Amino acid sequence: MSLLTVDDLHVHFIARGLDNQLRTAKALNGVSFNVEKGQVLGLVGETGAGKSLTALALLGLLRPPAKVVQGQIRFKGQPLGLLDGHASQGMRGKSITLIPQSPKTSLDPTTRIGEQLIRMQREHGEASYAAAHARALEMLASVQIPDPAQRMQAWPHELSGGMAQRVLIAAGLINSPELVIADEPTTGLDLTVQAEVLDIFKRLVRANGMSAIIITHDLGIVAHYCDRMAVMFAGTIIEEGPVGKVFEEQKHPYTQNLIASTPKQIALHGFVGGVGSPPNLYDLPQGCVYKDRCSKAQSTCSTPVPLVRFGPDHQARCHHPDQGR
Amino acid sequence: MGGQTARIARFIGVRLAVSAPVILGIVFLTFMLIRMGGQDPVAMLAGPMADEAMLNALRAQLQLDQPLLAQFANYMVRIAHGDLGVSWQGGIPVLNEIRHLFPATLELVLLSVALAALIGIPIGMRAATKPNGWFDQISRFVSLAGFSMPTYWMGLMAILVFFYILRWAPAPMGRLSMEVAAPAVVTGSILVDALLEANWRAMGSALAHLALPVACFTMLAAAPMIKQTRAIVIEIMGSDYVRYARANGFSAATVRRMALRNAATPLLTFLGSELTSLLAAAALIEYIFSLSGLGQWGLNAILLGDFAVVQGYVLTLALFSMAIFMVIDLIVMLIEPRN
Amino acid sequence: MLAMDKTKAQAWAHGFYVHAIGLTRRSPTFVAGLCMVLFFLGVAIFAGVIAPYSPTESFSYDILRAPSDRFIFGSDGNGMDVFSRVIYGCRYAFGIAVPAGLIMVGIGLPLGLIAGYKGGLLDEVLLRTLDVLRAFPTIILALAVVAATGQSLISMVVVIGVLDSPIFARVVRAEVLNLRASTFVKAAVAMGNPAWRVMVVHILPNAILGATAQLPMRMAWAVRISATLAFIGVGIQAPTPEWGAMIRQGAEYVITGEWWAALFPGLALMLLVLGFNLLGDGLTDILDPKRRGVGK
Amino acid sequence: MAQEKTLVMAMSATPKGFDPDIWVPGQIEAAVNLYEGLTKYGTRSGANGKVEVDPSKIEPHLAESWTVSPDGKTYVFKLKRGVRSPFGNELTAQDIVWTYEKSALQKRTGQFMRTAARIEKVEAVSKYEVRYTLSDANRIFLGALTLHLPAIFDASEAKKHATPDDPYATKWLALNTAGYGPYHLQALQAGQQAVFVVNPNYAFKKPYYTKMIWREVPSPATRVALVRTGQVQYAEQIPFQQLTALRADNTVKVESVPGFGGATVRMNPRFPPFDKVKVRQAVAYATDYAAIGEAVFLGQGTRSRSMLNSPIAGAVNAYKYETDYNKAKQLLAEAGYPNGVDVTLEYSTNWWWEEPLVLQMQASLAKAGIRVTPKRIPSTEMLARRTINVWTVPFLTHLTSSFVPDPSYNMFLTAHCRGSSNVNANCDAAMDKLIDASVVERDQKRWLALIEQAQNLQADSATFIETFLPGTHEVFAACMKGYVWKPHNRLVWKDLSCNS
Repeated sequence: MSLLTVDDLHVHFIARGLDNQLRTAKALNGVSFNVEKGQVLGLVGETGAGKSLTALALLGLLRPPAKVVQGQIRFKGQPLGLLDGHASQGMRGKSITLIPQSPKTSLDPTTRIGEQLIRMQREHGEASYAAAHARALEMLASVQIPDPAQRMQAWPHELSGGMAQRVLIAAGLINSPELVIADEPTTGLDLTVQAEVLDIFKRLVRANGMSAIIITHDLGIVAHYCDRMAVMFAGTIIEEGPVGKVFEEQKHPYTQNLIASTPKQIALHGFVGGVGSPPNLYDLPQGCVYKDRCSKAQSTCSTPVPLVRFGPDHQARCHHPDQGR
Repeated sequence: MGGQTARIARFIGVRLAVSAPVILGIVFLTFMLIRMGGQDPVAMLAGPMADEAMLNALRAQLQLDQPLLAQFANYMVRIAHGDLGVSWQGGIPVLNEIRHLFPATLELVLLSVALAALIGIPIGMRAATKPNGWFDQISRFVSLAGFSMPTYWMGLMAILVFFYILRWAPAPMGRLSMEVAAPAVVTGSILVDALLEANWRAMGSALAHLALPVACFTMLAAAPMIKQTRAIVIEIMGSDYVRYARANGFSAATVRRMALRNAATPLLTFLGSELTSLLAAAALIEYIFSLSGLGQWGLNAILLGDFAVVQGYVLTLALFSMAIFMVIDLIVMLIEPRN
Repeated sequence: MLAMDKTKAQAWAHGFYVHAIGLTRRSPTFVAGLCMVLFFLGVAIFAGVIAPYSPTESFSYDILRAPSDRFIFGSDGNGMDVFSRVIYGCRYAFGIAVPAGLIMVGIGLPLGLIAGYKGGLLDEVLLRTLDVLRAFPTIILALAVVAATGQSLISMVVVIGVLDSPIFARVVRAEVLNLRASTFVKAAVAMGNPAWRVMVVHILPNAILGATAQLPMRMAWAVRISATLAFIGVGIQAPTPEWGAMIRQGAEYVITGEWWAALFPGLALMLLVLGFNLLGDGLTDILDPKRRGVGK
Repeated sequence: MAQEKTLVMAMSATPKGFDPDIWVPGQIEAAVNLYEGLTKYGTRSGANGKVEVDPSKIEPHLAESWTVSPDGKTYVFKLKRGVRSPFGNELTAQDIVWTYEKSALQKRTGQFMRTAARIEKVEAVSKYEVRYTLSDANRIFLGALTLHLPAIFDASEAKKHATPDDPYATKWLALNTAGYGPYHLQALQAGQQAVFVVNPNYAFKKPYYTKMIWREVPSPATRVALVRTGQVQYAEQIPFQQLTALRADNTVKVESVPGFGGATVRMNPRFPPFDKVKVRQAVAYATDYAAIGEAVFLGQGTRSRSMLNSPIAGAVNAYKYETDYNKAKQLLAEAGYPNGVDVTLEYSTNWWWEEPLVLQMQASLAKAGIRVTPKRIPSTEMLARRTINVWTVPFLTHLTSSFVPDPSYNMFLTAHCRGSSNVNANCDAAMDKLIDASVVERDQKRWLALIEQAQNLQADSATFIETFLPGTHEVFAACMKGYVWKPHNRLVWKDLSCNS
């Protein structure tokens, strides 16, 4: 049994438009993937592809007007509540934790670092204050924060971005979760700091046998830190497989484009190979969502897209996957 | 905690240094406005039977024949000596008047702001928990309505209903009923003074006289309080750290505590500005209810062109608001790690 | 997070171009406010048709009559018809608020634009002025200035407009600071556009959109403060049918039970101010993408 | 000690001072009860059996008797013995001399009265005798001495508060009292209340009330409410709108006296179009007196028929204008304004009737083509601009009033080119000559003829639009007795009593 199973998840945003008509934005359209114990999955795609929304669903933080139309998520076989307020509170922060994307603003500005780490433990268990304090010190040391005893007393605003992200990693791992979701964990940090932080993260995840999902648009990060990767486009996973395999033999034209572009270019301008903006979620095309930007598009692309397997653990959603090599 | 004391001292020092020019600016502005206003008190002072010679003599006596800047310099020198001048209406030293009248105004303003905070902050928080929900819509409408109502008109209507029709409120005049003896003046606040000598009769009468003005004023003060609290709390609830806390499954109580703690600073700052703006707005309520406080006195003086009084009044307001802001910023500095 | 990832400016522009009905459906507050303001505007325009009498005609033998068929809102202490006066009062409310608002925008917009974009001395002066205004109660200042500059309607309008302009300038300044940090402005600067061009072409339209919601609130303030001044007894010459002045005149009789002379003008004043405030509040909803129902 | 009797008064404001030499709001209302004159007016039984002042009869008060020299220029007053201030000091001639020295130094209101009464010198003859030397014999002098000013102070007490800078203790006397009158100040809380207590050493009939509490109640309507609910026993300055209801209310008592102060609208002949007598007369004909009587004075006023009105001796019905728009239009055309005129009528809010009167004038004058723009100006501006020799208000409202019910004095005050209440540059050589002649005329018949002639001349020139005498309307608790109207038109507390 997989640690986490996401099965055909459909999430729509339903709201009244300016013309008073109900309008539906199809944000997730049948997302399915698994995360095995001890595995690090990279979830990659451009802004608006649905990566972060998937993370929100995992954390049970979807709020209206978001609506789960279909599908479910199982954690160790147990179904998870996906909407805010319905989720099993015990799970979040304990078994599944989040490392957020903006370290400087995610720490409570009016509470000292140490207190926040202690609070994180005591919200989810019976740990005594002293034990929690000791554990916090230990975690700060393990994320290589110099002089942890003194840092326990620091205020969030006194930390640099890199330091803050280390604190958040410590916070994310302090309750020894089984699954850590890192949502663009290094945006805004400079490159050397990025590497340091992610090295620490990966080491700790591995050392404790945890599973992780790293959400990013940076293929470099995926290549370095993940075991498997899933590429998302317009609310659909269009290709999934082990990192090495996908990089070597991309099957979906989008993945090919993605890998051909440098990470920097993706971040700033979208795609070199692709033309135009992401598809309108209010009005998704029939069949393949990528066909309007695809160089290989044909009339068949307007029919339902098959899931094509290339071995036990590599698959893509395309009418015309690259069959070369 | 020697470091802390030094920090506070430095803070106060810097604040005073920064405030001084603002205060000076205010005094200068008031001085020029009033003097150039064309209100010549001499004719009023000299009485209906004065002739031109008497007027000139009086003008010279009051130093009103000197150039404006010289008059201002004189005035500043006198302020520096703690002399705020004398009201031409009554020859009463302005400082004494302020000492008499300020407690009445403070009584009204502090009670109203306290009540408004007690009502407005919880309502604002409740509204913020579900923005655009029914509670939010209603509270927003009510607070906007309160905000839109002219205070003086509200006061008049309250008098009509509670005094004239229902006969619940005492006659809107003064701070005590005629037949009730005032307690000995210690602080100047009748409520406090009555409490000090356990004079429950005076206390009750003072409270009865304050009830309507305080109720009206609270309505006025609560409206922005609701709006502001709501905005602050919505912002905090939408902040990354609250989202992060919720993502980590923190209990609602913990999140609420966190929000409150982070709302303290902006709320305190807002309370400060509220307090100072209401101090000025008190004038109209005092006028409607004949509370004879500082505001009523200042308002009257502006209309009559009583220089010394207007300046004393404005100076008091400015100093008070400076003091309030300083105290609030000091508290903020002490509780707020970000500074 | 949704596909509609546009710049803030585009979002505003989008919000603004859409049909008015679409906007109003989104915000019931806005509808209510708009209806109220339009109602009063209509009354102001057609005052001559609606009012049964001249607002300043004194019926010498009908002093302080209670509401009746003849005087539906009663007559005041000068024997004038309260209803007609309330109706004509709309004209003064708009006649003060609109020009005062224009003055406020005329001064505040360029001031906030330049202060926000250029910073420096002007910005410092603006901030200090705001400090003084914060410590100096506006009503007292307005009272002193109107009393000092001659008690005419014109001086009242000018004083209200000028006194409020720094507050509007602050709103504009905040918008400009935001915009200055945005990518499209940075890009415009990087392309070598001169400062005035960036300000006028790139910042000004967006800053105006951002500050639009503030306008009705400032109008509400102008109506309120002018009535307050008139209530205190400056700025308005009797028998001008101005609401504040009418409340002042009627206040004398409230305590003895002749309530009509003060009640009706106050009610009108409150409703118009409320209308403007609702309008402003609704506009904030509509123009501020952060508070939209759709999206995040 | 007798039982304490307290009277609570709802007043518009607490007195801003007590020195009669320095006029400030509320001062006169207090001072007439704190300081008294050497003489007083006699009384007579009025039409309805009530006691009223007889302005033709002057009686001894602080002075028990006096002698006059044959030329009428020297008076020697013999002071009543045993007149003591609350501080226990006895009134002597020195006190009176000190008082005049103080007034001379201050050059304020007391000095004006001294000039008006032509007092040249005041000297002590002995401890209880004081001599007044006048520059001209005149009819005003003895009447002026009934007044509270120049106030006769307890000089011994006042001197204790003198400083080298302020040898006459004017600063102290502004906010404290030291006199021989029936009451003195106990405590003043500005803006709230002033408490006066009876002078235990008062030399005349002991007042019924031992304590007077003067409460500040700025709103007239609130004052009405207070007197109706019995929380106060007296309320001042009650609007006419309330009087009808109050008369019907048996918990209160309204005392009304027409008085001799008239509400006028005045035209300054130095400014066109008022330089033409026909324009002024047109205004007089275009005034709707009936409407004013109804709308402004609510039927409670008395039509003013001259610049002098009863009880001033010699008052005649000189002002004969009645509303006649056609005549007004005709006069206007004759004056060269066939299409009417545009004028600005300025007023202040010194008196409650000014604004309503102006509005009624605006309405009725419009019917004759006189288009009036009302303009309210601050009291200070009004005072400064209408002052004698300044005279820059062309068209204004004004109350004709004085403390002394003497015709010559009143005419001089209001219609003589040098009169201090001549606010509209009413300067006519013929008029001045008549007034001057009347002041020194000692033959009663010729005197009355001069007065009548002057009144008619004034009415013909039409620089004053005489409207109504608002009258004095005092509102008391129902049990109040003893109220007597005084020419100074202020409430005298010592007359009042209540036996409920």
